[in-house]
Amino acid sequence: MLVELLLAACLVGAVVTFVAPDRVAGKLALGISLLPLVGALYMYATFDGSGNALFGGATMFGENVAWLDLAGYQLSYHTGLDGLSLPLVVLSTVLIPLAILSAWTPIQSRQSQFYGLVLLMEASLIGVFSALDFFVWFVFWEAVLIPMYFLIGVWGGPRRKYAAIKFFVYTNVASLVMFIGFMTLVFALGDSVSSFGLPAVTQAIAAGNLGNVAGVAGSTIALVSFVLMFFGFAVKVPIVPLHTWLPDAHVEAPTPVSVLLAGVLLKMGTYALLRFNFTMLPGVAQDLAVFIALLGAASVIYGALLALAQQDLKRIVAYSSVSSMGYVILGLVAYTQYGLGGATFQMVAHGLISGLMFMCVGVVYNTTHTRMVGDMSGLASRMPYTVGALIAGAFAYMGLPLMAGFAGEFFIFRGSFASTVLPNNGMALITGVAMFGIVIVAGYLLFAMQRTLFGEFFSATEYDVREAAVHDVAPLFVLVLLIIALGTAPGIFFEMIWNASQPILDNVQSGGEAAVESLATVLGGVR
Amino acid sequence: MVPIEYYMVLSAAVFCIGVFGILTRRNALMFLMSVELMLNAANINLVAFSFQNGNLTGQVFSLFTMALAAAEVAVGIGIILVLYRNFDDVDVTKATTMRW
Amino acid sequence: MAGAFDFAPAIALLPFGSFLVALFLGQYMPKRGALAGIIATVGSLLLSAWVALTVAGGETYNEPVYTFVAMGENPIQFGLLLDQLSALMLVIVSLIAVLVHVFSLGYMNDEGETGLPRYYGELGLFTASMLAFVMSSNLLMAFMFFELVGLCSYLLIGFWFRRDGPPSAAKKAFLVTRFGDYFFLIGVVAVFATFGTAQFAGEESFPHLAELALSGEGQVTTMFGLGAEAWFTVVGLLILGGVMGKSAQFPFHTWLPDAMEGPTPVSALIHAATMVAAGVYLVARIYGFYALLPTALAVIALVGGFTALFAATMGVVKREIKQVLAYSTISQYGYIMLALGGGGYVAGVFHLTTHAVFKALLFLGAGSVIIAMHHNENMWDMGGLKDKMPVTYYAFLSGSLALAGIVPFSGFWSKDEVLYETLVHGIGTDGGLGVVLLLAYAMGLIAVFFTGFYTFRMVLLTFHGKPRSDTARNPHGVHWNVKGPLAVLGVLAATVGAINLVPVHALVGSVPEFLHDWLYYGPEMLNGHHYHELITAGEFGGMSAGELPGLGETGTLFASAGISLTVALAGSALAIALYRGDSPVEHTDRLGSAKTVLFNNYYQDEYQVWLAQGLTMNVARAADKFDQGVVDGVVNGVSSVSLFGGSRVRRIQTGIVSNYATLLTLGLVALLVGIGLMGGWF
Amino acid sequence: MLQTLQISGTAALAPTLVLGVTALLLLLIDSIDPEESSSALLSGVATLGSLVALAAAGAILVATGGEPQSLFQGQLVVDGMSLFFTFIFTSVTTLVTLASYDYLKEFRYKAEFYTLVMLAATGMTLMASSNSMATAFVSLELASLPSYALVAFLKNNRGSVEAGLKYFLIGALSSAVFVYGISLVYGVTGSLQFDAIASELGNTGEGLVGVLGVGILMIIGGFAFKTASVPFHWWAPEAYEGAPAPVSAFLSSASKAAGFVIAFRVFTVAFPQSTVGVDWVLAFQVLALVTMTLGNFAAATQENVKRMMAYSSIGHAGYVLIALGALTGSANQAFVLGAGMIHLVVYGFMNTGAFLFIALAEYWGVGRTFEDYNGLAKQAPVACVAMTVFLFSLAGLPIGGGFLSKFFLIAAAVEAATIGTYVLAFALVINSALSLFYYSRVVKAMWIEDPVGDFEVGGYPTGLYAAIIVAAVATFLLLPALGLFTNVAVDAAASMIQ
Repeated sequence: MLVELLLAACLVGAVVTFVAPDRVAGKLALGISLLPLVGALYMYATFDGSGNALFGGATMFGENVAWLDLAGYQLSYHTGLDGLSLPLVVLSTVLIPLAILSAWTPIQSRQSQFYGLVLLMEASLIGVFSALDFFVWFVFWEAVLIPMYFLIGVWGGPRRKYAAIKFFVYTNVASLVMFIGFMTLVFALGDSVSSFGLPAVTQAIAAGNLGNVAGVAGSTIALVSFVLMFFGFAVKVPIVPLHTWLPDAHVEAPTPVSVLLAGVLLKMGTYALLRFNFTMLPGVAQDLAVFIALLGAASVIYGALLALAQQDLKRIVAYSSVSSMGYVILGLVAYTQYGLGGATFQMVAHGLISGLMFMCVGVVYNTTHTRMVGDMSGLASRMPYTVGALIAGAFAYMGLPLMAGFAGEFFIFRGSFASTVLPNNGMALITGVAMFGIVIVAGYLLFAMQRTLFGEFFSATEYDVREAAVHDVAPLFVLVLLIIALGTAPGIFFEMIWNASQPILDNVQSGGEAAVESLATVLGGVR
Repeated sequence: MVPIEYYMVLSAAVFCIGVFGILTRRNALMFLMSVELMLNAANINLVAFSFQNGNLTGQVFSLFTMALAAAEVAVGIGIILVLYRNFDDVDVTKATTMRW
Repeated sequence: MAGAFDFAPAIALLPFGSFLVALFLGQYMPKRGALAGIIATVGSLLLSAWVALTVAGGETYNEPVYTFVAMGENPIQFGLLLDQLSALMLVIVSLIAVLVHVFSLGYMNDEGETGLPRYYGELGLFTASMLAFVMSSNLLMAFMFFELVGLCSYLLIGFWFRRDGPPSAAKKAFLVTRFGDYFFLIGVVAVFATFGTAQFAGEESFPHLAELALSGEGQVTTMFGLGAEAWFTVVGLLILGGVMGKSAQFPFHTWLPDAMEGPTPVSALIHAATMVAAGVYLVARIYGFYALLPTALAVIALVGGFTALFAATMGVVKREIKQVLAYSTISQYGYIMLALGGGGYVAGVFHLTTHAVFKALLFLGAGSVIIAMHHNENMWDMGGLKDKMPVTYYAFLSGSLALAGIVPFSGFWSKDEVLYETLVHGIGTDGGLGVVLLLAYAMGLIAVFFTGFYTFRMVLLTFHGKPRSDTARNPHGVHWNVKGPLAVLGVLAATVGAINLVPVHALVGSVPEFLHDWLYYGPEMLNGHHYHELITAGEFGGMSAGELPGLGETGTLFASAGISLTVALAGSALAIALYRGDSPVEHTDRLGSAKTVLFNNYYQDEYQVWLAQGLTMNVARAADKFDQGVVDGVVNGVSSVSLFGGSRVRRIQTGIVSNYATLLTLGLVALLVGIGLMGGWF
Repeated sequence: MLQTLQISGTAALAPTLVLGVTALLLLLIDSIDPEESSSALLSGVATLGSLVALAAAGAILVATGGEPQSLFQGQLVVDGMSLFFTFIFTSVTTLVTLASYDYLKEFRYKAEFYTLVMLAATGMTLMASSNSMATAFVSLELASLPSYALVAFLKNNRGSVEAGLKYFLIGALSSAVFVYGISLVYGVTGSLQFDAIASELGNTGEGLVGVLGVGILMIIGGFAFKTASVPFHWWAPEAYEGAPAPVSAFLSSASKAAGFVIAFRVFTVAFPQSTVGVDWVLAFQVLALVTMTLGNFAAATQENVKRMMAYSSIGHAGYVLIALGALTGSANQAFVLGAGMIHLVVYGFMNTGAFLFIALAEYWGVGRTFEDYNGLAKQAPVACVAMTVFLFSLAGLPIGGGFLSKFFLIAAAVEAATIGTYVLAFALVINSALSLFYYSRVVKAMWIEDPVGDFEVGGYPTGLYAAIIVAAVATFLLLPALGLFTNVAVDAAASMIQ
């Protein structure tokens, strides 16, 4: 029920904000966005769910009412939170108010529309993370695109129209392909499922009901649908080489939108990967582990290299997001407690850190009106607080211990290094290679910082560069504190994540393995 | 009695003539006439088959067809009239303000 | 009753508190946060001393204090490991920290620097992290604070961020050490994957598990199909990567000389006495692990010996006083590595201790000189300062004698023991390890010569002869807050060797070897005795002590002492011969072509910069081109192709109704024929 | 299921009769004073009539629960399917007549316009319930002939006349083909009634399967014309572009649906896959593929919004054709047909709404190209929000029922689980991505672009606005409330298939 209250708060708030005059829209939206935050914190405080929602674990704060049925398939409005989704809901509700706050300065036109759309997006995000029926989930999943399209297209930079439509169409195609994949899976289950409920489907597969359909082996169907869904989610994550929409979207989007895009939207992809591919089809995931792990490592290294080559601060952070998401993939495919848990933890950690980085870059841009590394230097002497936050964010990105980034990355490394999904420690090898990302990330961030923050002050643009307003700087430090808190006490989220990811591994031990064997015969030479 | 195939060949021939007319004639009225030919080809079929099958359904249906053909022509003539008013011509290929 | 160990966390927390206070309230405090730092570090020093006394009483402590990750069969915990080694290190670190804080009053406050709250804040944070690192009870915790001291080093090197030099140096320092830490982190993860725990001490510690595994009593999961020893060696070398980065061992030494861009007190604290020591301290900390792995030991010894010599030669030609000290630091840590690799655990720790003292002293002395010289560091502009600033001079001299290894100053005793241990193990051990140790010993010995040389060159150029510049003629005076620390350290540098007078002990048994006993009677499996057993055990280290032919054990001891002392004296003598007199002249030209090589530090920076920028940046640019052109090109290509297709498709709608009729008929016919053929109608 | 009370004989035809009577009533009203006939009255009567018909259809559906009612010796049948589609026709008609109140203000012959709309609607309802080739053909013509006149309604507008001509000529040709097909089928089966045909199919002579096949394909031609599917779609772009926008809305929504309902009935009742030896499923798969691809690709690069919508409507015809192309033996037929029906319902609202917005733009005298729509949102935010809802719903984004219905269609294609249907599914994916691109061009123009000149909209016409807002609300509500229709649709389909 609480989830519904949050959704209602966001939707009603969005409508109210739409009709509110532009002057007050910002403050109004901030106030409204505090409601979901309070709700989410309350949920966190009172959360005592256990297990994984998809394996019949005790979920909380949700509803389950019949929606419509279709030729023997029951679609129901089913929501609920477990240890994997609650952290992400909290993340969204935390980031949105901060993003709104950071929008006060840069957004100077059509404010009421802007903030209304932001609140709409919050609703969709909460929905994505809490929905447990496929169609409900899918409604929210696609609904995120609409506000995003406008937010980029209306308030974006010079090439905003191109970026908006590219993001729009690219991710939409991905979702459609993913839809086909999931449908293939559901219909292959035949009569063993009578709904599109994610728990039902998951448990039906775990029970081994993935039978032959029209002479096609169940394992082949699993493979096909896995690949289709993986493609669909990989675009959202994004995984190399399906990442090219991201830098364009980030660079063109206004700062608060970049914050949400990197902070939460990318997590939708990894969250979906975890929920669908890696939870429902562990057998296939393990058979394709070598490819998936290589893709993850490639994202890490390749993304970091691309970031190294950029001059635009926003592009740097954008590509480094690609890099960080690669770690998440590694953690997921490892199929170890630390791998899965670390991946989920890293989603939250990276959400906060990339949010912080984008906000800092935004504050710098608001004052200097440039984001090019070469166009400025010595900012530290003019805007010490912003620069301090920026340095903190950068080191968090580099995985400085006692900050959230390190915890997430270390868990992932520990999990995937010890993983046995690949023969003769292949995962350890790939992990070792991917870990080199922590050197490259230090490289490009330190170079950028040295050139922009330090040295004699200089700015290529004719603006009076001074410390930004309080409402610009405050969110930065809020995030810094959160990052440190999460880094020193990862248990804040890691405990519930750990419990929620346990059933996935249990399933691998029992049900998953069977699928692996049968699929291994189909795949033949993959290993 | 005349075997059914003959009727079919006849109707097919008439139908093809009608199609040929439509494809070659630019005058709207000729176009209409060709359509009439095609409809009547259908009528021939219907009558012949109803004779063959020994029920009157086909013949009745052919009456419907004729009636509708008449109605169609009525509407058609009207349209051709306004066509002439607007384009000073009944050449169906002249009206090409909208394309692609 | 609450003993010292209950207050141990405060050792790290006090400086952390001073960090917060200085950073946020420093603006409003009389000395801009210095007092907070001094109070906190003094507190840490007292507590450390108390802990040391308690440890001396035979108690040790190894308990978790904070649970980082509670889940899983063995949760990740932060704990305190307080034994002889860490207690000693705590005292050293906190002592130097106090002195440096005091010195900073003179070097920073009196010089009217701005941003002092930031300075003292970062200093406090560094001290806290360093002390926490020293007390760490497991490898992960150690790594985490290892990284934090790296952060502080970055911030403090770049303290003068308005200039161009310091930020660049800071970046380089962080990057190079990061490169080492990359291997270290893999090592940490590998330790977890192999042993499931990263504890330093106790039955469940990974060195112990490794020992059991190698002696065939335990079972661990090795990787990549390697045998236990081979895999452990790999892990050990991975961890060693971090060590070499932090302790500026070849080839990761390039950052340290640049790090001299930072304030001199910082150089004294971080880049001489403590942080750089963190690397070798870590090796000593897990010596029970390395002692099992002869190959790892050989690598450590070789790296150490080579670095000692390599760095010493570069120190010979430097013009800036701090540069000389920087290279000597690298070289000295080479000795410590050499000792640890050579099986001289006690010797290593001994030299670590003495070096911390006399190198801090030298840096502070240099700092005082720099104050006097109005921040001109070029020794060729100095000269004749000994009359103007006697305190500094005598303190500096004591440090220099220690550095050069002249009896009876502390450096002599420790360096002598380092070389002795290496020598005897080199002789005694047969097989490759022995050869390697002898080679390393040789390099270390030659380095002694250069050490003596550059040390006295430095002393002479700085303090002797006639002033060679106006600033040198009437230098800027220094206050008590500079002289005080110098005096303290000067005395210590002369005397601290007394804690382990091995040769004297050999002669007069009544003279104790404090440090030796101190370290030998540590807790279970963490004491020098145990390490010695491992080193000498055939299935582990496989070393054994030999002696020079003809001479007994004592003879060998004195022989090696004599040799090293002679070499040191020779080096010093040469320096004195070349640079004495009122107006010494440069002799570097005599080196001929070697001169340029030395001035350019063997082109180490060049190739590393090329790796970082020439290679990596170009690869990155190529990747970017590829990404924009190919990967994104495909995406945009698809859209433009389909749009082009659309613009063609619409063309069939010609607007001529007859064509429509034709196409309609054709379409129908095509459908008829197609379906008909499939249905087999005709 | 609530108890099904018998509604005897002609009462079941109430919606049809109401519509027909309204048509005559309109003529009567007009004949009182041809010069001074109040548009409010005419539009009111027409709207009221169609509303009553709508209500009647709903009432009968609820009352009988879709129990088939055979009338006139089975020439007509009133069942769930027919009532379901009657609902679509009447609601579209309501919207159109409502909107036409403002649109027609300046024109003469309003009464004729409404009459023709009503008659066409009558024909469509008859199509929905016709159970024999004879009634099918007659009602199809009854729906078509008024449409020709409606398209050409603007007698002095070359575009309108040209559109009418093309529509008429292609229509005449197609109906000729249709009739010829009927005659061939009659020849083979000796009957025109659907169930009778089905029962006869079993004992057709060897050589006659070819004749039957040709007949069936020609009948498909007739339906393809009505649904604007390839290769009988040629009229559509011009007709929709040239016709008055309300008429375009009417044709592209209602008339298309009528074509589909009759096709559904004919091919499931008269030519069931099991007995007929002709692979019409394959034919429909081909048509669906070509239709959706051609429609969307041609729409992608249009400059004229109305024409873009015309092509997009062809594309949607292709989508719905999946409902026939996926009727493979293995498929869950009720699901497949139901998906098509649901999409038509949603399409009825969103597409009508979109065309009515274009009507509004024409009313304002805004140009027809994308550029002319620039910055329209500043002038008329409400209408633009509605248009955005329509377009995104058409594109299949979750802001309206179009989202679910499109995905039901994909699901149906996947469910059928044959290579052909998978091809269709992926074709739909690519096409809807493309459609997202060109729909969002309009949205971009309205919301993102800045207006080129300083243009002032002339007033906010009540009728048009009302119609648009109703359509928008309906489209939006169909997302959560689609359940109202899914059951009905699936049950109707199931009961028709048996």
